[in-house]
Amino acid sequence: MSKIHVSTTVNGDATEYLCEPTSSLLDVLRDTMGLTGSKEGCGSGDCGACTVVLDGEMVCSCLVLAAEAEGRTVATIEGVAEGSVLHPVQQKFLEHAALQCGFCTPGFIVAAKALLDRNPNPTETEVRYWLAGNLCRCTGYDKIVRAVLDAAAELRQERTPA
Amino acid sequence: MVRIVVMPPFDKEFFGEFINDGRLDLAPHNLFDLVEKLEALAPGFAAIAPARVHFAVDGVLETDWTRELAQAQEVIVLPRVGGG
Amino acid sequence: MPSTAFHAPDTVEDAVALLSADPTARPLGGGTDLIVQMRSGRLSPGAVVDLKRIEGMSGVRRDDEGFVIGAATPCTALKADAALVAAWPGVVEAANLIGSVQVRNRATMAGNLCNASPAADSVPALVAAGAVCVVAGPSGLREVPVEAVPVAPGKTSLASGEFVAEIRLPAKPAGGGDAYLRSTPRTEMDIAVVGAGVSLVLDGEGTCTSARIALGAVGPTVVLVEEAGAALVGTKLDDDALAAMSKAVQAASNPIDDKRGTVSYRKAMAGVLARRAVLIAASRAGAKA
Amino acid sequence: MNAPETMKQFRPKGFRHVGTRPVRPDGVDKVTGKALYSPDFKAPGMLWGAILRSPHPHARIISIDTKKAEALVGVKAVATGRDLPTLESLVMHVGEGASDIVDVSHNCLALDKVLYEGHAVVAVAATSPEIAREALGLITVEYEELPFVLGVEEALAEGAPVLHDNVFTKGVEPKPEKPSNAAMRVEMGGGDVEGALASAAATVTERYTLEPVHQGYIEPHACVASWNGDGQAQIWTSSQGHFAVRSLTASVLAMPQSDIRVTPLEIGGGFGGKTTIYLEPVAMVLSRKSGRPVRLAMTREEVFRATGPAPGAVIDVRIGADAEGTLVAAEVEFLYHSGAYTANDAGAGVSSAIGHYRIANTRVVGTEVLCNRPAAKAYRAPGAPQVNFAVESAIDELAGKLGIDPLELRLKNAAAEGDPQTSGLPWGRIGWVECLEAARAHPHWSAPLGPNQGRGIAGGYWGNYGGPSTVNVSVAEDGTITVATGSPDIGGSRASMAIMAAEVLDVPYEQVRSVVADTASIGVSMVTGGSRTTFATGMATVQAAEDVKSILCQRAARMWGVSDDQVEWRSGAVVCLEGEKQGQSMTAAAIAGRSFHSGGPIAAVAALSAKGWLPGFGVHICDTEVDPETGHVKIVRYTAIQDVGTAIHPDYVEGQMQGGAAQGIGWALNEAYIYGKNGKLDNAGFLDYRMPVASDLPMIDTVMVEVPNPAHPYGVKGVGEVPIVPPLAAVANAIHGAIGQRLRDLPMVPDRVYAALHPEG
Repeated sequence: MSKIHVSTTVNGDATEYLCEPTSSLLDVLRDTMGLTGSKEGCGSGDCGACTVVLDGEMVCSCLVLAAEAEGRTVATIEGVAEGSVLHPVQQKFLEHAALQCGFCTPGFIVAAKALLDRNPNPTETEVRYWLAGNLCRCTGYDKIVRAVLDAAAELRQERTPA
Repeated sequence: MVRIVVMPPFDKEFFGEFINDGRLDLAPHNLFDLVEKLEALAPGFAAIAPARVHFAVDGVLETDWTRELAQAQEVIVLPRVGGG
Repeated sequence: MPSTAFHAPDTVEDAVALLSADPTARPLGGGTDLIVQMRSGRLSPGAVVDLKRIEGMSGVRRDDEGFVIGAATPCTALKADAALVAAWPGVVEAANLIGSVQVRNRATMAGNLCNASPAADSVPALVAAGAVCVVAGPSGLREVPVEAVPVAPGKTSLASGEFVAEIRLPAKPAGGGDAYLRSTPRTEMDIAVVGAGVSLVLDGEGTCTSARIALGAVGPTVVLVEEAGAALVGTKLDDDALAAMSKAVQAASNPIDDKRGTVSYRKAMAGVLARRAVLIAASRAGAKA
Repeated sequence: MNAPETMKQFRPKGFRHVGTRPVRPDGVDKVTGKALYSPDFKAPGMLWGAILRSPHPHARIISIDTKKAEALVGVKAVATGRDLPTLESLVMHVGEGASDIVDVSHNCLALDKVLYEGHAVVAVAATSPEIAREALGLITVEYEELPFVLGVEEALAEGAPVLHDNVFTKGVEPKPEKPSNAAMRVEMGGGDVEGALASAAATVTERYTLEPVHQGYIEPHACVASWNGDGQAQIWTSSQGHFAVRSLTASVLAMPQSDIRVTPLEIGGGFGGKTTIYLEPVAMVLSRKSGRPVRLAMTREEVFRATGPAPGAVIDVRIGADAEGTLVAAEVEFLYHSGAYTANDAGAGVSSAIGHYRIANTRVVGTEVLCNRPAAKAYRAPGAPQVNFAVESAIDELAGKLGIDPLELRLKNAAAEGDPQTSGLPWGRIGWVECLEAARAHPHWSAPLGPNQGRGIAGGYWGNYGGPSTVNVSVAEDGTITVATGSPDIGGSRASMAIMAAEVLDVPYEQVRSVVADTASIGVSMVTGGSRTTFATGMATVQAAEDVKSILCQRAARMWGVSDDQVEWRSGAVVCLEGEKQGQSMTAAAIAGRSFHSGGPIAAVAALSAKGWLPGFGVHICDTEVDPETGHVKIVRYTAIQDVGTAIHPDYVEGQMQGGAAQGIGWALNEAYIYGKNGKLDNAGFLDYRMPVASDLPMIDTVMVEVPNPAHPYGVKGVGEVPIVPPLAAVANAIHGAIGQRLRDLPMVPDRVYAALHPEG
């Protein structure tokens, strides 16, 4: 079977690639485009380490066929910071030591940003359920949840200047 | 003489017939020498000692086998515990 | 290794043609089951037919009879439709227990149904609600009750070339309420050990005039337990009626021992969850607590 | 016991950096997705490998036909166990725990027998992952299936299939004449257990069981190897110890260690499971055969089927106390799953069982049992959580029988400095009593409980370790500092090393950068494991930084023309104390800027085997709420208290405590290897191997008790492993508190809790 040509937008840049019909979006991001920030922890949608935003909704990129991305927009961890300026979620992850090994971190940050983009004032329970699709084995989630809640508070302050 | 106390599993694995009252009495000048003397009693001990054995000299674990034993009273030979 | 073709047709007719051309071809909705099965090697379809580019296949719309949910509508999108949430909260909640948010942003109820797992969360709720599938195929469109689609674990009644194009829910009956509950060891990211969907109607006096109760993971397919519903009809959902309903539910449960639960636990939970779901449905139907 | 006076190094003083919480130096790379982990690395011209694994739990390999695979276009190399050299038995301790190198080799690629479902049999390398996978399908392996055994008691039964015909139980006398699945037996203790139990006012005699569990790191194993015709090789991989990867790989391949350069990539979790090798020798052989770099990467399913779970266990406990609650005797006998090869957890289990209590009469017996499961590997405090679950549950049961508060019973019998451990060695400056007292004083311990809620407490410990580390501290021409270690950073150690070096040199934290150097660029260092890195590599960092400080002082003195004792290091600069330059100061930048003309670059290496480590103790308090109708257990509140010595970077100490507690809660409630009757693993994925998700847990409160280690300059004690020890019993005891029933079998999944609540069925 010949490869499929796909035109899509990744982190704001118009992009083209060739992919196998069965390649996942994650495979293409990592192996074809060199965007290795999205991780493969399971390949079955159970760990969330490959979380990206596809047309505005967060998804596991291991469960999206690369061919499906034709004409769509993809946002990955590599596009979360604006240049060298970290997004508040990234900054709070650092300040709260919300990562140990860091392997799950890109998925958590993409997911947390997706939450705060639609819910600027989540409760702890809402944060925990929203992030339930992202496995972390190092932290016990405590500092991650605190970082997300703190990032939410900071974003609210930014949005409502005194 | 230094009192050598061999803990399980090494007591039975290597030295069963040599141990009296739970101890061996040897005069090693350091822990390398002790390993040699124990090897003479039970061939095979020296090969596994670096990987599986810890020594405690007078109650303190000692990883430096050049440690002089002239003043020591007791060396305990005990299993090395691995961490994760 | 046989290679797999990828197609993204624009019309139902093209999709049917592609699926008919290769009996191993599979329709792709959210892909959260299909792609996992392909990657693990359990499934090697000759072609994957993406339904999402077909007009009308994604989204919820109203018609005279109720709600029409396109087969490629992701579960989270159901929550955005206020009318659907108001009419069938149990169905929407059930669909939004599947996997994680990431998974639900892709996963569809049609896929959940056609994967034909006895533990599918949305299916007991759909069956209880009396939902109907519109199946597209070589001979056109046909309507099938949801419970008639799965026939065994992993097997459906769909013929070659057919796929579920829509799921239709009736309008909310006056005095109606529904609910779905499941038991899982984890709070999220889990497969139902037992699931119970309930839909009922209460009259102005609080008497149950109709009830449908469906169970997941207690048999090879989701089961509609008519005796359980019948045990409630004509009652005010008093303790005796609930006990009779639970007993009927347990009698209809024929689960297996597996990695997710034991026979005895599943039977016990079917009764407990059905009773709890009945009470939630009743309160949604307007029953006084 | 404490190190002797000569080893005392702790400098109690006001710290400038120790105890602060700066951002880790590798942080930005990790929150932006730039950090390179094992599966992220690519080498030019790289091939993609794949491994064919055994579908049988136990079978003899009759023949392997790879011809069709080799003929497939794009396949560049195929390897089987026959491609690895034949080795003499040699027990090595390069990672954590001793392994026979022959077993390591056979686990990488099976030779004559497969010992578990998932055992690697054939490897291929091809120009794409798709071709590599396709090639696996073209390989024919003929097996003679053998009877298999999964359970420890079954494996010891008469007539059980014996995995290895050369394993004779170690540690028993007389030496067995027949091979068996009992790989090793360890027994310790003393006194008259039977007599003391007979006279005890209350006794508990119970059996506790646990299933094997996986470490559950999110990064699957992966590596890239490139082995040239001249014998030199490079390996890029993540591990808990790249020197261990080097020595194990070199030993398996019978080649010189210096011919392998291992570059450590960022590691996505290990918890003990990445202290060994699975893929590296295989990738090396494929690379040698193909002449190209080869990547091997496991899928999650392969990780579950073929890498080290922690052993499950069957544990019998007998324990007794007098009427006042003084423990008089304890006997613990346990069987641990060793899996396919001899593992190491029994010794640790024996020394981690009851040493935290003063008990005059004890007997602890542990046996490693071979069975047709993946070879057990270290998992955070390996061997301790299992036996601690049994003992700390039994202590709770005993407290109930005696009518004594479970915390007070523990406190009354808690071992303190000078008391003997199970081995007879005296405890050093441990903080166990301090932790219990902190628990008693914590508001959690006295907070009211709601309906269907219960509270449990448990204490546990881990021995920790020191050992070999090498650190190079160098000064750049502008006076900034680089700390290079050989210790992989698995949870913030680069920050801790920078803190300690900055503390020694009294310079800003940001002026010190810390990196993990490859095996060719720094001296040998033991794995990041055994809770040793902050202690041992930290000690080397302090020593090297001290040496650098001395060099800076000497250089300044020579430039000023004064003697070394006429200068002093103050606030990050050398100050001249005497002579015409008295009062002048010279910063590191000023000295380093002139270093080329004053003796050369400024750097110091410390290579040491750190001694004087001390064990860590923890006490956990857990509140559960149990749904009486469904058996669902919710953790509603959790507090972890631990003696951490000195917290160098408190955030990462708390993080260890929280992460360990979460893993322990998972072990208690849901995690287990589940096998089908066919001997195959039935839950080889994150969906059905149920690790806790964020919504399963509450915040995990931490209390860091600081009882400094006198043998470390900053008082460090290892902290990483202790926190997984107490949670299993803390949760079980809390469930007992909630429902009045005792669960003695893990995991405590809802259907087991329900069965306890509804014994009628």
